[in-house]
Amino acid sequence: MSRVTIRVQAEAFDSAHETTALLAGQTEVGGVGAFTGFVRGGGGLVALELEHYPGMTETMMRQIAESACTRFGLVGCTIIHRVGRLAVGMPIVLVLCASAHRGGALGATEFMMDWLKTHAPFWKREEFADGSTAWVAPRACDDAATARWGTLGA
Amino acid sequence: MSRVTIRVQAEAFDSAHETTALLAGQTEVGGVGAFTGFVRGGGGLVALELEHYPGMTETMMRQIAESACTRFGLVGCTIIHRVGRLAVGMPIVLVLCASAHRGGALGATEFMMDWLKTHAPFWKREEFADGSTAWVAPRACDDAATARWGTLGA
Amino acid sequence: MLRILYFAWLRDRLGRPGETLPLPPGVDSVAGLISQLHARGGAYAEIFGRPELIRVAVNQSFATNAATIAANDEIAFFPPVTGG
Amino acid sequence: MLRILYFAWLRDRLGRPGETLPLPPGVDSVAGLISQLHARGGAYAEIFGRPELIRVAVNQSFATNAATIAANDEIAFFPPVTGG
Repeated sequence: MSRVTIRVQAEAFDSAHETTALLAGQTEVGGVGAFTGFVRGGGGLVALELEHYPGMTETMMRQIAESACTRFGLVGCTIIHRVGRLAVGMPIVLVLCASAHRGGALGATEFMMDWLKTHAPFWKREEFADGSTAWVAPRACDDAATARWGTLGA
Repeated sequence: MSRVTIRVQAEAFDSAHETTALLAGQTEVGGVGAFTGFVRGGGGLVALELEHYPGMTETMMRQIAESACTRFGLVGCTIIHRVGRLAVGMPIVLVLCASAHRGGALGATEFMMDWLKTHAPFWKREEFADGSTAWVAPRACDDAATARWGTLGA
Repeated sequence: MLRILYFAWLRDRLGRPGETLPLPPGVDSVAGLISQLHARGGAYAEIFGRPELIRVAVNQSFATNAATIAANDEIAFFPPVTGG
Repeated sequence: MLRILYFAWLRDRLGRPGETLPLPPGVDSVAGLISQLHARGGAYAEIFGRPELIRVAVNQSFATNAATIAANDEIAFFPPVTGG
């Protein structure tokens, strides 16, 4: 059984702490792939407001994580996604994948990020210095990246 | 100019601290890709002894890092590689890549690991529970992974 | 009762996070429900007249407009997701 | 003087981490140096008789057996690397 951790939270996460938890008691891990997403500044952006669909979000995150574990033979993986208002420079999402080899760890990290971006029900609203707001539009390249993987099932 | 940090050291590294240093003062980072390699247990392995070629190692690590920055348009990257005796479960190598978008961050992480595995002059000697030792043989799949990238120059 | 949820700019535009209503007679699919909502006019007509802009989940799973729905289902309408 | 370095199992097998020696007369390439080392016999013959097992760096850059060498160069012989 792979060790899967899924969390939606307003608070910041501590990636070192999460990595320690993921690896606790494991001796057959050769590598951990990780991705941390941040609120990127520019164009007068001040913050993002992150909304989600409670219930469905966790279901989709678990499905994505379990699919990655099966497909890449992971020892375990972790997805933490924040919600609420996040200022420029703040971390939004953490993905960790532990595997015997680096190929699986890094491949699974990409796989999970691609599916999260396109199939986890989160929405971002931008808040600008002039007080205006705008919902972020999806990017076609995210759909294209996800399409590489076929279906979510392994 | 991309921010490049290269280090060969016996001591453990603190990936949270290194990530903070990589991102300090940057606001245009959308994602950080990371890979941490560990001493994988199994088959009676107790520890690895890591040897390197001082001077050439740092030159190659810098060349790999700078090539990744150019090729993937990174904001910056960090490579820390440990040497000396490392017990099962201990971290060996850390790669961090900061980029505007996740594609570049994760692609660069793979790129740097592939080149490190095949072109940075480190050698591992395994130490087993029965006292025997053996130099680790290179894996053909590492060469194949590196060949995907063409030459090291961008 | 059907539980209908609206997220992101759909909720902003419609001015509500959701509603409950009895399964309308003759409606047994997402497409049927979309027609009913569209017939309300106003912001509903604007949004549900352009189904290519919206995504649907039935009982918290992504669904197509052809998906069947039943009394007591939870139906969510929202724009393409932008998390991660 | 040439500075020659041996790493990993080459150093173990040869029993030394390196040596310095004058550029042998007539030697102007890595291949020429390998022939000289091979001619010593013993562990040198074993190792340098199988150049496919070894990698070479000249002045801390990867080099082929065809690379030219000059007095005062640093030449390193080692097995394929296994770090990361």
